[in-house]
Amino acid sequence: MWQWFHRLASPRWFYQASGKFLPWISMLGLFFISLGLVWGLGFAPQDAKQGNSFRIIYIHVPSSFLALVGYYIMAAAGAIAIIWKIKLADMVMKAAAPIGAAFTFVALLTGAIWGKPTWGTYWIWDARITSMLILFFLYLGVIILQSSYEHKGLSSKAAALLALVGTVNIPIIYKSVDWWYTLHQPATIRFTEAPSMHPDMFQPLLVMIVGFYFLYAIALVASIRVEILHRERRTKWVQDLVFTNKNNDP
Amino acid sequence: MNTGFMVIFRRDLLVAIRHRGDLANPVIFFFIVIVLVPLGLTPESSKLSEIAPGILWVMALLASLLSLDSLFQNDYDDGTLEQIIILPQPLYFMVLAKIIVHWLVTGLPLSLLAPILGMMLSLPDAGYPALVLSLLMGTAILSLLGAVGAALTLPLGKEGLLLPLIVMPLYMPVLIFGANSVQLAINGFSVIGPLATIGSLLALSLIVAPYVTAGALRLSIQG
Amino acid sequence: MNTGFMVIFRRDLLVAIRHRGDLANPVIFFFIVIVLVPLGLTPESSKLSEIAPGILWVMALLASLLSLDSLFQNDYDDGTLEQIIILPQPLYFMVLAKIIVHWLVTGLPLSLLAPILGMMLSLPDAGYPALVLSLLMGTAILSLLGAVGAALTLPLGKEGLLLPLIVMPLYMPVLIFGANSVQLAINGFSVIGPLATIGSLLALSLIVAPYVTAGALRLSIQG
Amino acid sequence: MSDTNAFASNSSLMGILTLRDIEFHRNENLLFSGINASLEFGDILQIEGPNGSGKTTLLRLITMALSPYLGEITWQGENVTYIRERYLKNVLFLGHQPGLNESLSAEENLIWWRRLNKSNSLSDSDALKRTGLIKYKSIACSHLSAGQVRRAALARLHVAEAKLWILDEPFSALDKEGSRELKILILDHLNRGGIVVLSTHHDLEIKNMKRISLVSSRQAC
Amino acid sequence: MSDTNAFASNSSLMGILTLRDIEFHRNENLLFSGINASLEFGDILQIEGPNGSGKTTLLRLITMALSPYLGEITWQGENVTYIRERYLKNVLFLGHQPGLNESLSAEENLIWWRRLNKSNSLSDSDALKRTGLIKYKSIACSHLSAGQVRRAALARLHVAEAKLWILDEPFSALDKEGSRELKILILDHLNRGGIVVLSTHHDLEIKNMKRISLVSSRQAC
Ligand code: HEM
Ligand SMILES: Nc1ncnc2c1ncn2[C@@H]1O[C@H](COP(=O)(O)OP(=O)(O)OP(=O)(O)O)[C@@H](O)[C@H]1O
Ligand SMILES: Nc1ncnc2c1ncn2[C@@H]1O[C@H](COP(=O)(O)OP(=O)(O)OP(=O)(O)O)[C@@H](O)[C@H]1O
Ligand SMILES: [Mg+2]
Ligand SMILES: [Mg+2]
Repeated sequence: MWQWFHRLASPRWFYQASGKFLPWISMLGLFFISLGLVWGLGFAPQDAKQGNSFRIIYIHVPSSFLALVGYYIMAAAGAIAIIWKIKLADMVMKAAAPIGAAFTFVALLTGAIWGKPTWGTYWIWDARITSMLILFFLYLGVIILQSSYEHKGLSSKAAALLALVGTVNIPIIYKSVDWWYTLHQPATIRFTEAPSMHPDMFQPLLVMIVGFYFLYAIALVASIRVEILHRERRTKWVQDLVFTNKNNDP
Repeated sequence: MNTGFMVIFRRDLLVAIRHRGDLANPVIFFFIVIVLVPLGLTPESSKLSEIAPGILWVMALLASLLSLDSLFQNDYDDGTLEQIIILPQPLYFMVLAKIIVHWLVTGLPLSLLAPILGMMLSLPDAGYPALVLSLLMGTAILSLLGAVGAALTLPLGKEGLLLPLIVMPLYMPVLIFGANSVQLAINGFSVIGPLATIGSLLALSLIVAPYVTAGALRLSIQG
Repeated sequence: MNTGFMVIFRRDLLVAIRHRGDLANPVIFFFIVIVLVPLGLTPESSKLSEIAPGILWVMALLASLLSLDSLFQNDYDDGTLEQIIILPQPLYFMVLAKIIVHWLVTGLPLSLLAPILGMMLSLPDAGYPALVLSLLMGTAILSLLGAVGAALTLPLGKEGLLLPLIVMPLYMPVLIFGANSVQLAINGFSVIGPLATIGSLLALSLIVAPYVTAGALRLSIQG
Repeated sequence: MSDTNAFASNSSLMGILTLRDIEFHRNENLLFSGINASLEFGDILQIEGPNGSGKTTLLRLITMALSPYLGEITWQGENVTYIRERYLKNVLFLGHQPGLNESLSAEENLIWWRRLNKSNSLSDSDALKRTGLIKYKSIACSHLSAGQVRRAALARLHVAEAKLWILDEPFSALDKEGSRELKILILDHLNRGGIVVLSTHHDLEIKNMKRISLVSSRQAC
Repeated sequence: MSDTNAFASNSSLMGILTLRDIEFHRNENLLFSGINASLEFGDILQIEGPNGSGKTTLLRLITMALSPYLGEITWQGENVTYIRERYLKNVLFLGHQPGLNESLSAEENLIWWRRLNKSNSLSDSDALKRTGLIKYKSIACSHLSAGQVRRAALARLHVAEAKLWILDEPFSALDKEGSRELKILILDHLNRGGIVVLSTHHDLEIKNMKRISLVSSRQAC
């Protein structure tokens, strides 16, 4: 069991194993996303009130999902890196931060674009929107902190500490923002709870969500691989990989 | 009491008193910024009184935040930190002492001054007790969480405002509960709920923050 | 162009770029602080839109102010300032170069970002041109006047918030004209008047501030 | 990458403080390796080498301020990482930086330091007198000259009870009289059974001094 | 309060750089007085004295960073206060602090300094090579060791064309090789007709070196 764990945690092993399954998840991801897109954009019925503009939901909702999930993946990796000092976890954390931030940004952007036709404004201070923005700041903090330290070992430790504090805080932030919002009960448009969606609209959404999970995985694995190559560039196996092409890795 | 705690506590208090001017600075900053608001916004007291709880809280938060920069910086620059960290004393208490002194010279006076500024912004009478209580506890949380940020950004140099970016998201719950407790009090509701929440946030950060700060400080001298 | 100006300009820009993160910091600070406001005050867009011009201006002022701390501090600490001051070059231009770089990395991006934040605070459409224009000129004045304050407080150490105290009164006219120009524009009045005033304030401080700053810097190394 | 002539062979006999096969990498570049030393009570170890060879780094490893490294540092036979607190009780470290708060006077700084370290019975003003600072004792450290700041930092040596002194270029900025006094202070400490590890570019001319000579390591960059 | 043996009598002959009866008070306390010296091209003046006697202060007076003082400093017969710019064109001052921006590399720092000073034809990388920093030239100064920082600061001596070097403890933190090289550099400068004023606790063993010995001044406080 432990042996297996440590083997998995060895960057070299991960690089080689991921090389084998990356094409597969890429294909699956491509499949789900194109299926979802074609279905959602082409075949799902128009929304009664919002017309075609609702179709942005097929990007918006999946990326909102992954934005949050991504933070926990990042923080968990940070915790593992700090507690068990596992190199690979360190790299996962480093790779997860910008990817998560990117998904958060896409969620914010698509939401804002969607807001204009629906609410007539790009932005309202809705509880979920606001907490999404705060999440984005948390990500930014981790990324900037990480890149500001020049000493690599320190940068990931510092960022992991911050991510951990953030993890304790995320539920608190969400609770408080929610509480704040219900307290004020603003008269403006409310961000309705999952509108009871027609199954024809909902099914492609599910497909897109699955597709986005794959997309996230692809992005994460790919950037971990780059990070591994970078950090282990001095080691023999990487040199072999780069200079002689005898490794049959794709 | 723990030696490390007492020594650092007295030392930092002495340093704060030596810089006599600095003691008053967060307070003066708070004061000036609050004066800016009517200038930039509106002098009408009816409108001011509406935004008063929020503005007071936001500005108290900023005042406390901005004085954090120097919490560990001088000790880091002059080599004290490096030598303190390798003492055979638990770092937790020394860090806690520094944070408490920080609160004593910023949060505490800010909270006590707030009613006067509230008056200037026509804060309705019912809001004052909640304002002072929420600020007293809230600024303590700010000092605690802020210390984490200050320690994490320590080796990165003074330039830049990375610290606010890091701690601001962590501050948001405190701000929300703090400002809203004042608003609730003004509207005649009970404030026990939000104040209790702030209290438990304080307890939580009192336990967690000094540990994380100590860890970050240990990192900072590895450079 | 004057050698001293060009050399310091390029050097400071290089330093700013080297600290990549820091470049973005005043902007991020501005952004975050603006987010604090609805949290502390109210999420209602009708109310936010009323206070938006003032809040945007106050916060831009704070963001610019807070990045001033480090304008001369590093050069002072590492001995560069002492050695620059005794160069046979007019100090005026070297100081001006530092100030311009400061504006380029704080005031300029702040002003360009302001419309997005205005949107988030539901600033009415008519206000945007005045907002950007007044901020562009206004933040330049803030950098210029702020440099005077930064130079004066230089030998007093990093601790404390004395700098805001010194420069805030100088900032007030800029704030008043700036925020009011936006308000006027929203209400459909002409903004040429206040913008012209800001322009002439800018011209005045461009001439005076670097001289005074240079003088203050000369004093600072006498310690 | 570095050669050592400090009792590498002796290490089986186990001194009070021993360094065994210490190796350190900075950002993946080897800084030094194969550092061995073994010190008994009363021993002094000088770390020498050209600028940038890693003297400060090695001292900071010994004080446990810096980690991780390969190899083992032991105190009375136990690896210091496992007896951190017990080991550090014996350590007094003075680095390049003085560790003095600028707005406090030399005396005030000394007072709070001695409260944190285990300290002997010498009074603060006696310690300041011996470092020649008594006239300046209540002046803020920011108003002292370079050498006076160094003296204020060294005052801690007079009051501390630590057995192991770790000093990074303690002679820098001192005038001749100050250097002479410091050398006497170090000799006294050795006579009382203390251990001193220091880095300096001076020739100390102390008998039986052990040495570690680091060599400049950076070959390619 | 201070004695001087540096050609006080000669001052009528008027050297290139002369100090005449310099007297300085810090916060109303006399620090030194009656300082006289007269330097020709090719002369070197060492300012010595115990810690806190005012060496740094005197050097800063000569560079015009500090004022006011009593007495007169002249350059080619003219009081420097009246010919400030002309005088300072000839001056290169390296203080205790290196004057290097921490986030820039040694090379970048050198580049901008040489643009501000009148400089000779030696290239930046040659200058860094001569100070032994060439391997580190693109590393941020915050990552250099104490001695490397000092070397980076001294690199300016290689590229500057200033006649008058004013150096405050330039040997501090340098290793032996570095000290030797610096001494050679100073001798070269003197041979080319330069003037050097420096403070140091080292014995430089340079022939015909002039000296000003300051004495510790603080009697009552
Ligand atoms: C910048 C603005 C916006 C942001 C930051 C944002 C953010 C979010 C977030 C965080 C979720 C939750 C995902 C989850 O909990 O699983 C979500 C879901 C959703 N959003 Fe948005 N959103 C924005 C604008 C909009 C707009 C304008 C609409 C349309 C009126 C909209 C409609 C939805 C719907 C229908 C869902 C999925 C159903 C649900 O879980 O409630 N969003 N968005
Ligand atoms: N910034 C200052 N403010 C007030 N007094 C100062 C300041 N700097 C130095 N002094 C005092 O002036 C005197 C001379 O200081 P100076 O730095 O010139 O001495 P120095 O001869 O260079 O000593 P060292 O050998 O230690 O470098 C000292 O007694 C010191 O206490
Ligand atoms: N904070 C740092 N980050 C990265 N590298 C560093 C840092 N400090 C020092 N170094 C590098 O590590 C090496 C050893 O530095 P160290 O300070 O230990 O040298 P040293 O022997 O004490 O030199 P000196 O005689 O100049 O004091 C140097 O090459 C230096 O460039
Ligand atoms: Mg060193
Ligand atoms: Mg000196």
